[in-house]
Amino acid sequence: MGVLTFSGGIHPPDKKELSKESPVTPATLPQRVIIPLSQHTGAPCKPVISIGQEVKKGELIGEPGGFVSAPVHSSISGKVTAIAEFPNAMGRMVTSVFIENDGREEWTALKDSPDYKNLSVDELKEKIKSAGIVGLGGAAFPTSVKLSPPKEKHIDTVIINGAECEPYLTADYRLMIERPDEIIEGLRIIMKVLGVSKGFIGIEDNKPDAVERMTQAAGRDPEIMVLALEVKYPQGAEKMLIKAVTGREIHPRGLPMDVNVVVQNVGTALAIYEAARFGKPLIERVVTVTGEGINRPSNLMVRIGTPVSALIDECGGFRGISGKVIAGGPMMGFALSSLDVPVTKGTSGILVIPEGEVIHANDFETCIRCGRCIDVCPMGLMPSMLSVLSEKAHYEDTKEYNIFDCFECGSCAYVCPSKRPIVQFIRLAKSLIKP
Amino acid sequence: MENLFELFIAASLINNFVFTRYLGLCIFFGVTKKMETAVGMSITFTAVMVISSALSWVIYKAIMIPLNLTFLKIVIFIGIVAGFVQAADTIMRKVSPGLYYKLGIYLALITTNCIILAVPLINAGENYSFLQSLSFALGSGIGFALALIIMASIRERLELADVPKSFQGLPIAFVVTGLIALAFLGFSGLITL
Amino acid sequence: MSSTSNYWGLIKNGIFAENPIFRVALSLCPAVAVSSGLKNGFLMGVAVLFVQTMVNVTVSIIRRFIHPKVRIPSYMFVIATWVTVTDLMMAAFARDVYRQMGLYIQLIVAYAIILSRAELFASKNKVAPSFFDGLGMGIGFFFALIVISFFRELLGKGSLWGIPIVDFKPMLIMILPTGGFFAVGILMGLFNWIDIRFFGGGGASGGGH
Amino acid sequence: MEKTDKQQLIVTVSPHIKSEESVTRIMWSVNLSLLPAITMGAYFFGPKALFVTVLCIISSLLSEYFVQKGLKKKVTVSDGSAFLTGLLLGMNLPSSLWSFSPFTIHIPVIGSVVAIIITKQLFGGLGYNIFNPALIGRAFLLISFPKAMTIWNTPSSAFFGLDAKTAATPLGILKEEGAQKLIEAFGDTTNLYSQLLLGHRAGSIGETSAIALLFGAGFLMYKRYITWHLPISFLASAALLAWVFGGKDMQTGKMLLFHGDPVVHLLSGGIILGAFFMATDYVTCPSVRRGQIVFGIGCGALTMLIRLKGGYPEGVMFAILLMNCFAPLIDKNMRTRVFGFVKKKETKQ
Repeated sequence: MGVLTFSGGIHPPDKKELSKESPVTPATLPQRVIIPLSQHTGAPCKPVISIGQEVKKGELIGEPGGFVSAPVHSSISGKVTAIAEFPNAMGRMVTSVFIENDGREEWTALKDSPDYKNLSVDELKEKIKSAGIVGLGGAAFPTSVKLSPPKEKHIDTVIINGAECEPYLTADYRLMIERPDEIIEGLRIIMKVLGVSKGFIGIEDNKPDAVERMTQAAGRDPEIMVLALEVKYPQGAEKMLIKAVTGREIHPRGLPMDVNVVVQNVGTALAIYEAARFGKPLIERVVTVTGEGINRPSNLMVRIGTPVSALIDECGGFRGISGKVIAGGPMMGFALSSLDVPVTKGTSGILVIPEGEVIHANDFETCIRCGRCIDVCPMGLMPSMLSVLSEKAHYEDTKEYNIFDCFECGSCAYVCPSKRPIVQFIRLAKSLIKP
Repeated sequence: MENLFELFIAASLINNFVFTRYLGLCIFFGVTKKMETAVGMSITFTAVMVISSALSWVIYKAIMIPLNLTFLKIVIFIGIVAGFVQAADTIMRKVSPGLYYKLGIYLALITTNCIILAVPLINAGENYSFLQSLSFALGSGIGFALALIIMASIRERLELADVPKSFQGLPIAFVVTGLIALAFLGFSGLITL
Repeated sequence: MSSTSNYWGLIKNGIFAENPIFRVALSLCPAVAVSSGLKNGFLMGVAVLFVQTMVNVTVSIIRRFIHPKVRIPSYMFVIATWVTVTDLMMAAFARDVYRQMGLYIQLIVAYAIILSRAELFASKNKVAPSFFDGLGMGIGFFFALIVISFFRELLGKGSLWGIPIVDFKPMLIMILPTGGFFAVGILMGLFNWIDIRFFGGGGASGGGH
Repeated sequence: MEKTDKQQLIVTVSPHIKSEESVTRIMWSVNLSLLPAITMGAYFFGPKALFVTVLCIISSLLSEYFVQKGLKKKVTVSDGSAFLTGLLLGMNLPSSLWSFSPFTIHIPVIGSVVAIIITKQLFGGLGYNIFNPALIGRAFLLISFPKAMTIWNTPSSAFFGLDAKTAATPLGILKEEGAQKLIEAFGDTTNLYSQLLLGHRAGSIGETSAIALLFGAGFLMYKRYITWHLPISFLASAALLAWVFGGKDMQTGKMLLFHGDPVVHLLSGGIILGAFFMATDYVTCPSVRRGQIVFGIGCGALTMLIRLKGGYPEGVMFAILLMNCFAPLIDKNMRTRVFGFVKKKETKQ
């Protein structure tokens, strides 16, 4: 069938072997969780509990603040000790709920539905919505919104994103190995909700065992197809994935639904299944704790709100002097300034880069116009021009080079021989001008 | 026919006014800071150049030679150019205000351009025929336009360069012109007139 | 505006602060075109000096009789007249040089510097200051041309005023237009550098027409 | 639990990993890829060839060092770019310049100074120059010292012969005396081709050995430092034009269509050196691939125009310099296609 892919992209060393073989194990229960009320794209939640209140595991603590929003639940049972501003992984201050663990692990009442296959579309949607599910790939877009496209958009394809193109991360990979049937069930639910009869699972070719497992799990279902994609970053970016799987190109400012596609991460598909089947809210997720700077790289099932420091301790602490701790993958993740920040719904990994391997952004050179960044840009932009224009404060001119079509995948900065912080320049320009 | 073509090529490339005859430099450096103005100037300039040299030719041959007034050619040619530009200005404003808004500002600059005056003077000096004069004027205009557009694109890039402070602006523009002129020397000997 | 120091100030202004080539950047064509040798540069400088001074004086005399609406064309006419005079004089007295640079002498008529001084200064001032302003500008122009052609002839021909000075293979390029552009650009940069370094100036040359 | 608390963390913007590639590595690789050609040059033209090249390299490095010191910039002599400029300039000069009477040793030095100071540092240094510094250096010298720059030594194994014989370059013979004469000079056609391929002919130090140059170019392509777009379109357009318009009837002096010899044109002169090592200079060629093809075709066409019709026997240098003038224009008008853009937005431009 040829290799499915897009044009551009890079081949960084994938480093997945560090944590690839480590099965997903539940992380030790944290003493205390800090649950931000805004973990998703869209309106923050409004707290519905008060300080001193006892909450149970899975109990609603924040209700959606708008249409594009998702509820937040307590991930442990315990006592609310504070509701206060606390920095998240990006360093922004977010209203967060502090819950002290009482160790009882008591679930709130969940609505079990063994007959979930017979539920109506609206009932399923309601379950997904009240479970607070968001895209677990990193963007954390509320899933219920994605599953309710406007009437004029006729969705005909669902793609489950198993590319996991970020180096180091293995969370999705482990899920595909360990729980393929549930992911397929999740996909079926999504297809039912959207009334679609074509489901794809796109997986990068460097995970042949995942491809195999998923193919087995899909069985002979003619509506579901597992596809192996070329190993290339950013294969897992929504637009690139759609291009690779369906051949359709989304207009730079468009959404997947403009080409009649909905994309969901494998973790999200699993969460959807669990919500539909058990009524389980999204209170935990798989986090890959990895990197050369950590003693025991592993994949952990982590409660939302667990501080990063607890995960690092659980994995044996730093090996040598830690340089950088990154929430997410090395290409698009955020470097943390403090280890107190909590894991949120969008945290797919914690990556520790030892001090010796950190590239300092301040010693970069002038652009020599080699054109490598142009070759690799998956969006077909000219990052060299964008970075030079931004560097020389010609911010307005960057519009002419379609700066707002950049989704900051970092491929350009990765290949740049002058080590220019191209993404930083682009963000600077974006923040100073209006689209 | 071949002679006309050679004249055209010679005027536009080999003896490019800016790069080998060092004329029109004020406008050359003045309007090449932005591509838009350079293009506007190129169009206006070529048109004015062709028409005014045709007018000059007619007047030179029909009036000045018979009346033995050739020693007054400077005064008369500048009168023709100024008069024509003034007329073009007025007509354009009336007939096509849109075009006037776009190109009108360049008209004012053209009167003080030495190429516009040099072309009729050279035509007179070389005793070109009418068609030769037109071909020479067109070649010169296109050559000037080419120079303006190249220069504007280079200067737009220089905007982003780390030119040492004392060389910013005109000095570096002169150096660039020198380098382009050096490259244009490659055309020398292409056609021997 | 009548003391001698003011006249001296006008001349100095023309040479340094508002040097027509290096600082105001007007009339650039002759700076490149006729600066390949000291002799050409000298004659051109003299011609411009003469025309500028005479035009300034004439304009200053007739300024009261000219309707503002037709002032530019009439200035042009004045300039063209004086250029014709110079042209004919040159043709008569300096034949061999004229053959080389006749076109550029005729084109003095289009030099922006002359019109701009007539318009900016002579049309608003009395005869004497106008004379000195023209003289100053002319000398400034003359001075710049001499500097440029000094370097170009020395490097390009190894001679000065046609007399061989140094015995080495000269760089032919310096007497070609390319070298002229280099010379002007680099001298301009040096002027700016001196201005910034020693006089604390802004350094940027204006981009006139 | 407490042990991780007080560690200093480094915070930077993503991405957090970068490729190993660096400007320094690219520049030195290009230098390395020129090694075979310069070795062949030294073999054919003797130690003089090496002296000239080393002189160029040293004066380039010194120029770069002093200008950067003078402008109070970071000194980047070690990144290999000034070395490359000097090396390329040296390879484009005739070995005869190493001569004390007449004294011409200052010529390579002047070329290097012009290349580094006027063409590169006045524009802000690496990455900002509009023209290829080595080529400007050479063009400047060719115009300044037309005679000294066109004395070509015959390739000889007389290694230390300081009074080497002079000869015309193949292109010079072709231009002045015609194709027949050129073949006669080398015996027969096969011999001509093989000698040209090997580099046993008069010419600039580093341009003669086509095979050594191609070897280096292959290395650069393998390392992906250059792509095929520019050099191939350059060579292909030149070959096509050489075939179509290169033929000449020696009796009448008229042009014979479709009788040219593209092989001679591709193997002689500096076209291979130019196409693979000079036109592909990142800074001075367009950075979009489509633009590079246009640039290459322009170079090829101008080269043949100058070779066949112009005043010089060789046109590669001027062709590349002329296209350098147009590179910003090409870059401005030939952008990449943005992902998902349908044609309509492109025509809006």
